[in-house]
Formats: sequence, structure tokens, C-alpha cells
Amino acid sequence: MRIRCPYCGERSNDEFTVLGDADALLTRPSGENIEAFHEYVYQRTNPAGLHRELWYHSAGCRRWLVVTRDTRTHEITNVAFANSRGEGATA
Amino acid sequence: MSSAGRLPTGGLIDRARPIQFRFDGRSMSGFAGDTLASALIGNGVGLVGRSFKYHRPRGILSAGSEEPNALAELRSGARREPNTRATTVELFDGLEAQSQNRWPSLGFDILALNGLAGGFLSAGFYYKTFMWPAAFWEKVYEPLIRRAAGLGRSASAEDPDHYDKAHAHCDILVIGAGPAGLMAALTAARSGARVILADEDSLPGGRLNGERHEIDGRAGSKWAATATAELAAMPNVRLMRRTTIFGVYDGGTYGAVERVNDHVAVPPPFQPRQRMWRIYARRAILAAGALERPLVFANNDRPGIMLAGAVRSYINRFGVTPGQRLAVFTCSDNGWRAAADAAAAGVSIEAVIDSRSDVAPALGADLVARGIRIFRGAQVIRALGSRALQAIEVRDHTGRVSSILCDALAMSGGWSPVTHLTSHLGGRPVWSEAHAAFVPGTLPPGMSVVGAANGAMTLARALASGRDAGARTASDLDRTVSDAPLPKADDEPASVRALWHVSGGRGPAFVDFQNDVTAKDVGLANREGYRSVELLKRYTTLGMATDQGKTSNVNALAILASERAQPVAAVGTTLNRPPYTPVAIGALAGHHRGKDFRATRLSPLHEWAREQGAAFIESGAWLRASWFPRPGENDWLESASREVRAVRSAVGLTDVSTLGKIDIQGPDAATLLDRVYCNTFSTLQVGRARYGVMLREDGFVMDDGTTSRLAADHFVMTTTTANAVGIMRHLEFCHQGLWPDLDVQMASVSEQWAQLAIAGPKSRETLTRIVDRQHDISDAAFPYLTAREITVLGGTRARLFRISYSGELAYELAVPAGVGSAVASAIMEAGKDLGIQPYGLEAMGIMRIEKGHVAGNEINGQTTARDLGLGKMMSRKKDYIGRVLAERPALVTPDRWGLVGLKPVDWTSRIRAGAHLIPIGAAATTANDLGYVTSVAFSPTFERWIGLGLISGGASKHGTRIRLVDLLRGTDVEAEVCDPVFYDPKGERLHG
Amino acid sequence: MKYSIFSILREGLRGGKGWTPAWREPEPKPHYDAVIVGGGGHGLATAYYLAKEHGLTNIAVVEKGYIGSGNVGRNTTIIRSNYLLPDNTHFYEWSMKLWEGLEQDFNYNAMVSQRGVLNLYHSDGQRDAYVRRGNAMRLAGVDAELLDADGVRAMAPFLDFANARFPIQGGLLQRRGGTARHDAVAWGFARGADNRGVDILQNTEVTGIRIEAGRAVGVETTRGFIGASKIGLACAGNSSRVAAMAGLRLPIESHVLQAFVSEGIKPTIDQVITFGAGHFYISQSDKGGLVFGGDIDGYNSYAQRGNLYIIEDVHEAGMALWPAIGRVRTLRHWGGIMDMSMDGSPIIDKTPIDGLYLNCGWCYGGFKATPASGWCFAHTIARDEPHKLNAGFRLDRFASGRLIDEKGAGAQPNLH
Amino acid sequence: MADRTILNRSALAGLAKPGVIGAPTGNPGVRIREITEFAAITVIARRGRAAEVVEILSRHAGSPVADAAKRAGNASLSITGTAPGQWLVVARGAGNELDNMRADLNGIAAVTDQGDGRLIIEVCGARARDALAKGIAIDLDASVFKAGDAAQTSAAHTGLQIALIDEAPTFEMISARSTAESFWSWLVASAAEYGIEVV
Ligand SMILES: Cc1cc2nc3c(=O)[nH]c(=O)nc-3n(C[C@H](O)[C@H](O)[C@H](O)COP(=O)(O)OP(=O)(O)OC[C@H]3O[C@@H](n4cnc5c(N)ncnc54)[C@H](O)[C@@H]3O)c2cc1C
Ligand SMILES: NC(=O)c1ccc[n+]([C@@H]2O[C@H](COP(=O)([O-])OP(=O)(O)OC[C@H]3O[C@@H](n4cnc5c(N)ncnc54)[C@H](O)[C@@H]3O)[C@@H](O)[C@H]2O)c1
Ligand SMILES: Cc1cc2nc3c(=O)[nH]c(=O)nc-3n(C[C@H](O)[C@H](O)[C@H](O)COP(=O)(O)O)c2cc1C
Ligand SMILES: [Zn+2]
Repeated sequence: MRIRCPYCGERSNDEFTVLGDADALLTRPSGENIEAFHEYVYQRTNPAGLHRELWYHSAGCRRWLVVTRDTRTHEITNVAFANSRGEGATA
Repeated sequence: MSSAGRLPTGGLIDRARPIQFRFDGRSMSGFAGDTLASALIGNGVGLVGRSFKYHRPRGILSAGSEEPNALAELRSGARREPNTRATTVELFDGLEAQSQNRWPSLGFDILALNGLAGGFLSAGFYYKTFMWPAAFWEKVYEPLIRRAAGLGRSASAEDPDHYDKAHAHCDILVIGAGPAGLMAALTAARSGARVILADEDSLPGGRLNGERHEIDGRAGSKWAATATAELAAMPNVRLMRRTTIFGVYDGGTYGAVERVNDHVAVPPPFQPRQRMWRIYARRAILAAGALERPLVFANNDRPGIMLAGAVRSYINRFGVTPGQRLAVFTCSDNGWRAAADAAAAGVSIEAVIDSRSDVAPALGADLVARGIRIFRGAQVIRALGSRALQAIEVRDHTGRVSSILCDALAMSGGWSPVTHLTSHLGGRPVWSEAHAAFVPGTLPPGMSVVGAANGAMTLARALASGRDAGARTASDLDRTVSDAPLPKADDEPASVRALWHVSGGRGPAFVDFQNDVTAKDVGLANREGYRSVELLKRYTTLGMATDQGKTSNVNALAILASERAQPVAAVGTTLNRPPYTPVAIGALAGHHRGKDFRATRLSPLHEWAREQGAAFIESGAWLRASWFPRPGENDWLESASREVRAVRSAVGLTDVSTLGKIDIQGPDAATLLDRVYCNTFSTLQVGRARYGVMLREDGFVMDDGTTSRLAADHFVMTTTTANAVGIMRHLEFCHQGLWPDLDVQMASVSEQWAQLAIAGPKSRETLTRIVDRQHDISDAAFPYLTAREITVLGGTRARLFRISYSGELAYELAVPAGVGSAVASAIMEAGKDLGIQPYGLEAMGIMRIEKGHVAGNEINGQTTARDLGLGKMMSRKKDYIGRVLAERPALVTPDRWGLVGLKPVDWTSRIRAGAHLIPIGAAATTANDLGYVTSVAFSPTFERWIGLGLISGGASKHGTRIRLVDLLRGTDVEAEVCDPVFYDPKGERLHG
Repeated sequence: MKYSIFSILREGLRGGKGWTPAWREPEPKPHYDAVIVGGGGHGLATAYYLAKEHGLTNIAVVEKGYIGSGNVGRNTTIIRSNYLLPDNTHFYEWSMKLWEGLEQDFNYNAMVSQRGVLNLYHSDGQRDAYVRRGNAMRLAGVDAELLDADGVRAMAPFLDFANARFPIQGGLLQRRGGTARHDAVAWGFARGADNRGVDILQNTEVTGIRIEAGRAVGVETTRGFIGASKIGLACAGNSSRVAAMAGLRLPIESHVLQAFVSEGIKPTIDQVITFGAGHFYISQSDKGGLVFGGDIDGYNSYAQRGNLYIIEDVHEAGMALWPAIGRVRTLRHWGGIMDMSMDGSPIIDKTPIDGLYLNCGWCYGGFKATPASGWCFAHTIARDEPHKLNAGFRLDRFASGRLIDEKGAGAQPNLH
Repeated sequence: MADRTILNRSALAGLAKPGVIGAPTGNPGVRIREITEFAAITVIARRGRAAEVVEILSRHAGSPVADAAKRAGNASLSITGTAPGQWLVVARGAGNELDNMRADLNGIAAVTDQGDGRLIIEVCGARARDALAKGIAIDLDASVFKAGDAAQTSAAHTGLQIALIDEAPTFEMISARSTAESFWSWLVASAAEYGIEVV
């Protein structure tokens, strides 16, 4: 798999570490509701299709990226920095 | 020496360069340019191997990497290489090959008896028997089966050759250097595009080298040589011979293996045997050609029966003939060319049998003229002979059977495009009735297919499709393609009418030669319900041999289709998977084996520790000083005990450089720390250090360490060695992902600082001697948990932390890594008269257990802060990672396993980590399992074994007794549960 | 027809004309007492035990492809019961017991071969963890032995003892562990279930789950609606997709795990060996191929194939462990989609929807669980409550914190 | 930088000895040099201050510094982008010029010492690209990776910063101190077939 890091350019996926579903993991609940945190930490949509997910460019710029990828074909359609919530600039 | 099969002239071999080799111990000779297979044929060797199951005698079927039969063990000793296809081995001087899967010899193989029992050993028979008595499976049946199965023998000593890996990038990767690939590469390269052209063969040209077609009025092989030379001269082209593209992966990544030195006996010094390439290509053009199919009739596996195209290759390229009296059996025009080529080479043609009755009369005109017997609408129903072909039985169009003497039979069942690489990303080829073959279906992104691989079966069409794809792909990539004329070649007749199975002959008709799958097996599988092609494959093992069904799959699918009375298209194909041809495990590993399996991290104090005589131990990625043996000491325990005593009574020096160190700066640094640690850091004073615990979001402990505040907006964090990388990643996630608004800057400084722990009652005195005078480190000026930047040894920058892991008065001194060893030596020197000793991991481990500090054995991802007695650190005043889920019901129940100390009641008893805690008098069962021993040490301080453990109820169990049961090592020791802090529970010593 | 040496001899003489289908290819009935979704090992075993142990025979197994097309047909065949945590230990040991009598039970030779599973350790910390685990096994009545380096050398002298980056210190051995022929397990259960009247519906994909008044009443399929009094989901890697048809979100991610087989060679390695210093494990099949694998690719995938870096990583570990296999060739590699749960342990439970039952979360260890999983799931479906053996494999354990996290990796499925 | 009064060991001390390694050729395909005298800092811009940092760094470098994976500077001072708003500054020699830079960046960027934790190797020669391609996955072709280009990547399981200094080609590789020996082992194994001269 080749991921086009917005800073470093296109790299093989072995330069990265994956964390999982970006939409889930970037929306940390506030407050003390166990159920809300249970949803956040454990429940996953796990779609067969487009998946927005977090990849860390560990061997590169050490930026967390939101990669939009089709889990059936591995085709990547969008990559953005996670600190913009994966919105805006793409590569 | 026999030269039975060598033709007097012809071929692309170099007859001026004879080569000596051995097969099964017999010396033979061949020529440069031969393969092992062609050289064997040249020496009149027909019987080359034995099949997998029936141990049938087998010869050579093909002239390429699709070979199912002619497998041999190549080389010897540690270089022994099983299952090597003789058809792909370039001959070299001194080559040694042995037949395999036979006993006692190739000519006489006991297990050939299996063949007689063929009726009982039909597909999947082993699933139906060998079940009684149950115990016999492992003891009797399975060992027998295993010994009979397998093919060649692997080497038993370490592979002495080395392998390497490389990366290459290109605009266009052309796979296959036949006419289509060469034309595609030429066209693309002339546009300036970066082109890689790879072919598994040593000689570019593909079928051109095996056939007699002309291009632009010259021999096709000459044209190929010229094209190759042009490509080799272009700076934007990388020509890769002997290189198989073995797999297609995501994002235009192609795996390739280059056999750099397989064509010599031993790789020259410093050169690899093979090199694995990762090729990153923006586009790929697949020009992998087509593979000819065998015909399925009784005894079609007899040595001497060969694919027609292979016969042509042997005659035209290698100047050898598989027999003196050749017959041809075909269902396509192509077979006739084999007869013509053989006739032209002076081989006697006994007959041409074409299953089609309406063959274009022009096809065999010259053969007819020479009086050669021609059968139309006829079939070969059986081959005769056992270790060599002797005759064939032919059933003519009237149904009359006659037999024809011959010692070789060329068969052509039509051609199957090599679509394998199109399937590696999941695409399935589609059936084309016109080609009587599967042609590429959905392609991997960026790939196009040309030539025979795409069903363009004639030379003219191969060249044209290559040119077109080369041009199209280059202009896709914004290159300007010049109009070069297409070389001229004939469009030879290539029609085919599939003939899948000839019935009526007595004897097994093989579909998959290597795995001995017959047409009957296919029928049986279908009858028994293994009807999906994939089930057929798995039940019969069809296509699962080393050739992966290159010559057999399509025939089998077609036979299945006819059994099911369905079109082939409805039956579909099995999935092709990488590698295209098998790849040496060594090549896929490359440099990374032995000590180079993974990088070894060395501490900046490594040199110092080595000078001190350290015993090193692999610890994660690191090599660490474990203990420092001294003369007269017998084992690690003696050394470590001495080291502990030195620390407890005087002073010791150890290396803690492997801890993770993270520099955290910025106005919001404290805020970030508050959110990632369960305790509070915003209240930490400048110049102070604090122990912190981090939780995972699920509420379990992730890591611990001290973090110090060097300035209001500047902290340095330490993490455990094991988690250094993970914590950095976690912090970056928290910052970039969760709280990007925080103004924080983080940098790992793990590599920058050597860190030394100086511990013991005389540590301050020792340090005073190297700390520059202007820095006051007296207890008053530098109390416990002080952290400050200082200088040592006359101006060397350093950071000094008064923290203690050992429980003694202790400091950690960080100095730039480059001077680490020198500073350590200076400290040793300074503390010499105070009795300073270096100490290692073992001593450190003992002292932390004496102090009840938790480490990796306790922070194992299954424990909460409360479990570890750290619950009080969990702030109630702020939000932090893990706060909410740590309150889940099951994480706060009183019977959770909590940290305690363990002391054997009999003080001489040894205890061991991993023992479980069982109540006295209770049976050792899971139901009575109350916990386990996490860490143990022989404490030189208390002169007894002590341990830490996790026990149901935790601290509430202090004072009770329990058994430490180690069933694995057969010990059962009674112990008292106690506070985990054995040594100096009030912590007075570290304030000293 | 009963399979035995006699039937083989008889059919051998008759040219095999008398062999009958191992399972029928029936048309779907409009309604079943139970429909099991997923014709993998677990689904087929569930149907088998529902019929055998609970007397239910009006059952269908609905499979979107051919039976065994999922992970049961693509795993590295290791069976073992060397688990640490009690919920797992008892369950997997029950599975091992079932394996030990399985072939005679379902009259199919699945080549269950208790050749031993040896987990190597390379550090004191690893050893301590293995001792903890081995003792937990022994407390549960499971066999376990601890070997030192010499003990390992005696069993597998070809491993790298001379030049290893991570020297072998010893190993935890379970002699009763071993391998079983993956496909044959599916086929044996299928044939056994079919013999007891179960309809196996291949090429029938479930596309929806019909729920009426809070109760599951049947499945929509590519061959029409099939009514069911009870529905059991055993869809492994596809669990999230199928559960979503009933509106359930699961603590599951689907990940690809790759596996490899070498060309056939004469017997060289007797046990299953796992390399604790790299992600690697290897054994040799009865056919002679070295069957090996390593870590998962790490990203969510439904593609049944992985990428090159893991392939290289696995081979590096292979060479590091066993340097004489450099010239043996890898013949084929493939991938399977695994239902990675958030604590690395499975779920066999009822769901919040009446009549709908769930079996998933097997990660890369569910093959060995096949018999017990089917057995327990059958019980759960038939009795509408979990058996003691699967009582811990609850769906609500993530909310309650009653996790079964063998590795302590936390809620990160790609680390389990 | 304070004066060093005590022995400062380079990461490869004792390993990168001048001489010839690997295949004997009249003209070694690869030349390798360890840079032993240098100082280095990481500069990370405070939130929203990257533009100011770029300006200050450019002033010190004497040429424009980009907020990108590029290497700017001169023979004694190089500034290489390693991440958005982040640079590694290397001063060859004693590194005194870094003190001024540090002062200028005060409050605008976080500055961290890194020089002791790094290994710097220069690789040049006709076969340098072939040797490096054995571990480095990025495209080092002359048409793609040009003088002044830089990348953070990895080789042989080890993190690495690589830049092209000139079209000779001379590559600068900066890697971690702790893995220096393993890195060296890979580099030597990879270049040996072309002949290596360590200078
Ligand atoms: C490479 C690899 C190696 C492994 N190695 C081991 C090992 O050594 N030991 C071990 O114990 N475990 C191993 N495993 C794990 C083990 O194979 C699985 O956990 C186990 O097989 C899963 O259960 P199953 O057999 O029921 O799954 P599967 O065989 O995957 O069955 C699920 C079935 O559901 C079907 N299905 C899905 N969706 C639908 C639908 N909508 N409609 C109808 N049908 C549907 C699928 O087609 C599939 O056939 C490995 C897995 C892989 C991939
Ligand atoms: N008349 C017929 O029925 C018929 C049938 C088939 C082919 N042909 C002849 O075959 C030729 C077709 O030309 P073409 O260029 O398409 O095919 P080709 O067979 O000439 O060349 C294909 C090349 O691809 C290489 N190759 C295959 N897979 C590879 C891989 N994975 N990695 C590296 N190399 C690989 C092979 O070594 C071969 O050299 C024409 O000359 C045509 O006349 C004729
Ligand atoms: C234990 C095991 C052994 C295997 N042995 C072989 C083998 O000897 N030859 C072969 O071609 N494939 C072998 N395979 C791989 C299968 O051909 C197939 O790739 C795998 O089951 C996945 O199916 P798929 O490739 O159709 O997706 C084996 C698979 C397993 C699980
Ligand atoms: Zn990046």
C-alpha cells in the first residue's frame, strides 16, 4: 500500500503505524459517562467500503494522518493531517 | 557420455563452450546456453523424476517455469536446493543435480507400487480412512504418509549464501521480454519514460527464441537481441534479466526476485545469491505470454511426451531433440509448427494427429508432401511404455485404433494466457470461447496486458499490442511518443478447438502431473459434492503443487464443466495467488537474519560497560549490561548480590540510558501532561521531579516514569525502556489528534542523553567530586526530587535528578550521549575509594523488588493503578485519559488481584515467578487460583528469596499465608503475604 | 455411507462409482427451526452439535460462497489449549477434548495430529509470563511443560542456537497441541451435519435480517427469504457486516492475516514452533509443505490478501529462527479476514434481539476453537442461555470491564 | 556549546576506519565518510509561529529555508525540514553558531539538543544509489531526488534522514546513535559488492 503523506510524499505503508477508525477515535467524549466512553473505545462500524482511519507516519514526519481507504480494495482516496480532523488539505 | 539428443547444428547455445555437470552422479556435458533440462535431453536422459503420489516415472514436460515433472535437488550440502525445475536451471560448470522423491533409485522406486493401488488411492482417500484405532494416526499412519509425501530434501545446515533486497521506481514496468514486452518497452522508453523491463529468462525474446519466426526479415531471436541492446543502452531503462515478477501488491508495488548468481556454482565474494526487489511502478504492462496446455489421455505422463512448444524450444533454442521419432498430437494449428520445426531439424516425424477434422489444408501441406502420416479428427488414446515412451495408440476419425511407434510425442492442447499477475489483487480472469482459454478480467489499477497474455496469440498481433500499450501508457504519463514503424512479422495460423479429455484409453489420464490428479479424480470430486472449483482444488489437490497448476488448471476446470454439463464460464477459475513461481525464503528475508535480524540498540555507555567486563543480555531492542562478574564469582547471582550490597552500603553506578526521554515544551505542556498522566503535573514546581502514571483510555496502566520540570514551559519525561516508542506515539496522538489546540512541542531525546544512576549512601559524596563546584548538591540545596541543569567535569552540560529506584540516596545524571562512557569512567574513578561498583540489570531488578516498585511484570496491560497500589495517584480534580473507564464495575471490585509482597515462610526456600497462589489445604485448581507471583529475587539484603505478586483482595491479605504452586517446575512453597515494600518502608534512606 | 478402509477397498474395486455426495445440495426450505449464517468451521460445527446434542434437525447453514471459503479453509491449522485466563483455558481445553475424539465422532479423517506446540522464549520476562501461563494450564488440568534451551535443542536442533539476535532460552511445550487438516474439519462437520438432516446452502448470501417486534424471524438471502425461529451468526471476518443488518455495532475490527506454504519437502520439522522474538510460527503439513505465518497486516481489510512488508517480515523471522530454510521456496501466500475483538477473546452470546445469537471475535485463534465453539453456540441457541463454558464470552463485557485480555494489549485489535 | 574537556565518542567510534572494504576494485563504487564533529538541534515552531521560524532560520542559513522536506544551508550549517514546522539544524565543527540561533528562536520555537544522539554518514560514488536502494525505499533517482531534497524514512528497520548534498552524488544520512552499528552492518553489506572506500 502506498500512502501519500502530505508532508513526506508517497511512502509504503510499512513506514506507518495504524490506530484505527478516525471518526471514532478523534471524537473523545467529555464527561464521565461510561457508556459514552464504551462506545468511543470499543464499538466500531468496521465498514466494508470507505474507512477513515488514523495512520501515524512513524518512520517519517511523525504526523498522525487521516487516511480514507476502501477496505475492500485498499484503494486510498484521501490523506490529510489529523490535527485538521482530516479535513481541508488533502494529498 | 551420450549425445543422443544433441542435434548436430542449430540453437542459440554456444557450442564452443562445453560445460560439465552431473546428474544422479553421472557425468555429462552440455553447452553454455543450455538449461539443465536441455542438457539432459542432449544426453539422452528421458527419465528425470518421480511424481508426488504414485511415484510414476516422469520426464520433462515443458521448457519453462511451468514445469511440473522435472524437479531435481540442485547442488549439495548446505546449498542443497530441493524441487528445482530443471527447465529453468542454467547450466554451469560443476553443476550437480539429483533426482528426488524416489527410493532407492530413480529407475527403481519402491513407492511406485502406489501407482498399482491407484484405484484405492483416489482423490481424498485419506479423509475416509486411517481413523481406527484412533491412536494409530500419530503413531503409524501419519508418519508413513509424511515420509512418502514431500518432494526433495531441504538442506540441514545454515544457508551459506547471502541475499539482499533493493527498491526500484519506474514509470512503466514491463513484465516479460517476449515480442510484446520488448515492443512495449521500446515504445515507452523511446518516449523518455522510466522503464523497467523484467524477464525471468536469462535470454530476452520469449517465444522468439524457441520459434523460427522472422521479424523484419530476420530471425526473431536476432530481432530480440537488437531490441534488447537498444534498451540496454538507454539511461532511462533498467533491463532485468533472470528476474521474475512474483507478485502484485497494493499501490503499484511489485515484488520481484532476481537470480543474480544462480547460474554459477557459488556467488562471487560480496555478491548475493538472489536479490529481492520491491518495484514501485506508476503503470505496468503485463506481457507474460501464454502457456501451452497438455492433452489429457491415458498415460499422458510418460517420459518423452512433451508440450509441442517445448519441443520447438528444445530444437530451435537449445539444439536438442527429445526423441528421434516424434509424433505430434494437437487440437490447434500450433502443434503443426512443432512438426515442421522438428522435420526441419532432421527429426523423423511418425505422425501428426489433429483432433479437428476441418484443419486448413495448407497447414500440413509440406508434411503431407514428405509422406508423413496425418490423422485428422483423430485422437491419441493411450501412450505405451513405462520409463520411456514407446508407442501411442491412435483412434482415427472412423474409430479404428492403431498404434504408432515413437519415442517422443509433442502435444498441444491450446494456449492459456498467463493471467496470474492480474489476479493478485483479487481480479478473476474471464472465459473466452474464442480463445478456448481464460483471458484477463478485472486488472490491478495501472496495469494493462498485451501479447499472448491478452490473447493476442500471433506474432504480428503481439508486436502491435505491445507497441500500442507502450504508446498509450507513455502518453497517459504525459510523455510524447514518436511514431516508429511496427516491425513486420507474419500472422501465423493460430486457430484452436479445445479438446479437454480423451476418453477410452486404459490407464490414468493425468490432469495435474505433479500431484497425480487424473481426469477420473475430477469426476469423483464432483460426484462427492466438492463441486465448486475451489473445493475441487482442495479435495483433489489439483493445482496445489509447485507449479500451481500452470499447465493443469484449465483442463481440470473444463473437465469439471463437462461433468457438470455447464459452460466453463459458469464453473470459473480458482484464484491465482503470489508468488508467480516459488521464491526462496532466503531471498524474502534478505540481509535480516542472524544478528542482523533486527537492529541492536547499544547504549551510549556500552563501551564503558564493556570495559567493566559486563555480561550483556538482549533486552527488547537493546543489548544491556546484566551484571559485572568479578574474579572468583561463580554465577550471576553472586555478582548481582555483591552489586546490591555495594549500592546498599556504599555506592553503585548503573546505566539507565535506555529509558525513553521526551522533551516537552510550550505554554500548554503542563496541560497536556495533566491529561495524559492520572496524577497532576501542572502543580509541579520548576526544578522538581515527580513520579507519574499513565493509563490507557480503557483504564488500565500503560506506563510509568518520572517527569521533571526544567522551566515553566519545559518538561522532560522519562518512560520505561519497553514503551519508549509507544509513549511518544501516544503523546503525539493526544496532541495532534485529540487536542491540536494545545501549544506544545515534543521531541524524543532518548538518543541524545546518556543517563547514569548513582545510588547508595555515598552517591552524593561521589558526585560532588565530578559536579562543577558552582552547583550545590547538598541535601539542603538539592533535596529529594530535585531536578536541575548543571555542569560536570569542568563544563560538560548535564542534568541531575535526585530520584531513586534502588531506594537509596540516589541520583540520575544525564549527560550528552557522546561523553556518556567518559563520564561513567570519571565517576568510577571518583568513587573508587568509596567502594563504587558498577551494577547491572539484575541488581537493579533485585533492588526494585526489595522496594516493591512495579515494572514490566506488573505493568502488563492487565493491571489497573488500584491493582498496583497506585490508586491514590488517580486525580479526582481533572479529566485524564483512562479516568472514566477505570471506574467500570469489574475494575473496582474488591476481589481484583492486587499487588502484595511474598515471603517464603521457610526462609531458605526459593520461590519463582509464574507460580500461582493457592490457599493452604485447597486443591491446585483454577477455582482456587487466587493470583500469581509476578517477580522474584534473592535479596542479598535480607538473605532470602522475596517476591511480588498479585493476589485476589490485594492489601487486605497482608499477614495471611498462601502457597506458591509451580506445577511446571514442581515446587510448592508456603509464603506470607506482606506489604510489597520490603526495604525501608518509610523511605528514610532516599532522603539521607 | 460410512467411511472406512472397507468402503475404500470396495469402491476401489468398483472404480469409485458408488461414492455419494458428502453433503446434499438442497433447495432452501421456507422456514427452519434454526438458521446458522456462515458455513465456516464454527457455523458447520454449530449445526452439527445442534443436531447431535440437542436433537434439532430442521436446520440450515447458509453460506455465501462454498463451505470453508472463509478462515477455516485458510488458517495455519494450529490447535492448542495453552491459554492463560480461566474463561479461555476451560473453553479451549474442552475444544481439545472434542478434537481428540472428533474424527471417530463425525467419521471423517481431519488429520488431527497432536505433534506438540512449542512456544519459544528469549528473555526472563517472557519466561515468567510463560510459566504463569503454563501453571494456569496445569491448574486447569491442561498439559504443559517448560523446556530450557537444551530441551528445545533436543527437539529442534536445526533452530539457530549459534548466531541468533534473540537467543533461544527455552520454551513452553504443550504436547497435546498440534495441527488438524483445516479443510477436512469443515468437510467433516458438513458431512456429519448433513447426515443428520441439516441443509447446507452454499452460494446463498445473507443480505438482511428480518426483525419483527424485537424478534429475529428470518434472513433475506440472494436466494430469497428464509424464515427461522432462531438465527445464529457465525460469520467470522464478516461479523460486523452481518450484525449491522440487525442494527448491531460490535467491538470488532476486521483485519487481514496472511499465511504461507512452501514447496513440499521431506519431513524436517515435527512440532509446531512459535518464535517469541518475532511474530512467526511454523509447522509442516502432512503433504510436506512448511506452513507458516506471522503478524497481521494491521489495518482494517476485507480483501483477503495482504501486503509485501509483512511477507518480508515473516520470512526474516523464518530465516532468523531456522537459517537452513533459505533455499526452500515459498509456494503460495494468501490472507484471511479475521474478526479481531477488542480484548482478543471471542464472543458467544445472545444479542439484545430475541432469537438472534452471536458467535464472533475469534481473532487469529478460532480454528482450534471450532469444535467447542460449535458445541457452546449450539447450547446457547438451543437453551437460549450460554453454557458455563462460554459464560465469560459475553457481549457486554466491554461495558462492564470483565475483559478477557490474554495479552494485556487493551482495546487495540491490531495488537492482539 | 560548552567546551568538551572529556572524550566524546562518535556513534561509530572504532568501526568506520579508513580503508577499503568489500570487492576489490581499482575505483571503489562507494565512498563513505563519518562526520564526527558536529552539533545539532531540533527546532519546533510554537503554535502558529512557523513563518517567523522560517525567517529566522533562513537568515542563519544565508539562503531560504522551507517548511518542507528540504535541506538548506552551506558547508558548515544545514537546516533540514523533518515535519511541518520542524527542522533539524546541523552545524559541522564545534557548533557555536547554534547558540545565536537558539537565542533568536527563544519563545518562538522549542529547541532541543540532538547532536549527541545522531550518526552522520556521507555516502558518495558512482554506485552510491545502487547501494542505498538496498534499504531505502524512496526514489533516489537523479531525476527525482535532487540536491537539496531531503526525506525522513527508514533503512534496514532503522529510522533515517537522508538528503542529497550535491549531484556527485553525495548523500547525507543521519540516523540514531544507538543503532549505529547495525546500520553500519547493513550499509557495508549493501555496498560491498561495489567496493567501498571509507575515508
Ligand atoms: C491466515 C490465518 C491463519 C490462522 N491460523 C490459525 C491457527 O493456526 N489456529 C487457530 O486456531 N486459528 C487460526 N486462525 C483463525 C481461524 O481460522 C478463525 O478464527 C476461524 O476459522 C473462524 O471461524 P470460522 O471457521 O467459522 O470462520 P470462517 O471459515 O471465516 O466462516 C465464516 C463464514 O461465514 C460466511 N459468511 C460471511 N458473511 C456471510 C453472509 N452475509 N451470508 C452467508 N455467509 C456469510 C463466510 O463466507 C465464511 O465461510 C487463522 C486465521 C487466518 C486467516
Ligand atoms: N500460435 C500460437 O498459438 C501461439 C500461442 C502462444 C504464443 N505464440 C507466440 O508467442 C509469442 C507471444 O509473445 P508475447 O511477448 O506475448 O509472449 P512470450 O511468451 O514470447 O514472452 C513472455 C515472456 O514473459 C516472461 N514472463 C512471464 N511471466 C513472467 C514474470 N512473472 N516475471 C518475469 N517474466 C515473466 C517469460 O519468461 C517470457 O519471456 C509470439 O511470438 C507468438 O507467435 C503463439
Ligand atoms: C494449511 C494449509 C496448507 C496449504 N497447502 C497448500 C499447498 O500445498 N499448495 C497450495 O497450492 N496451496 C496450499 N494452501 C493454500 C490454498 O491453496 C489457498 O491459497 C488458501 O486456502 C486460501 O484460499 P485462496 O487462495 O483461494 O483465497 C494451503 C493452505 C493451508 C491453510
Ligand atoms: Zn510524513
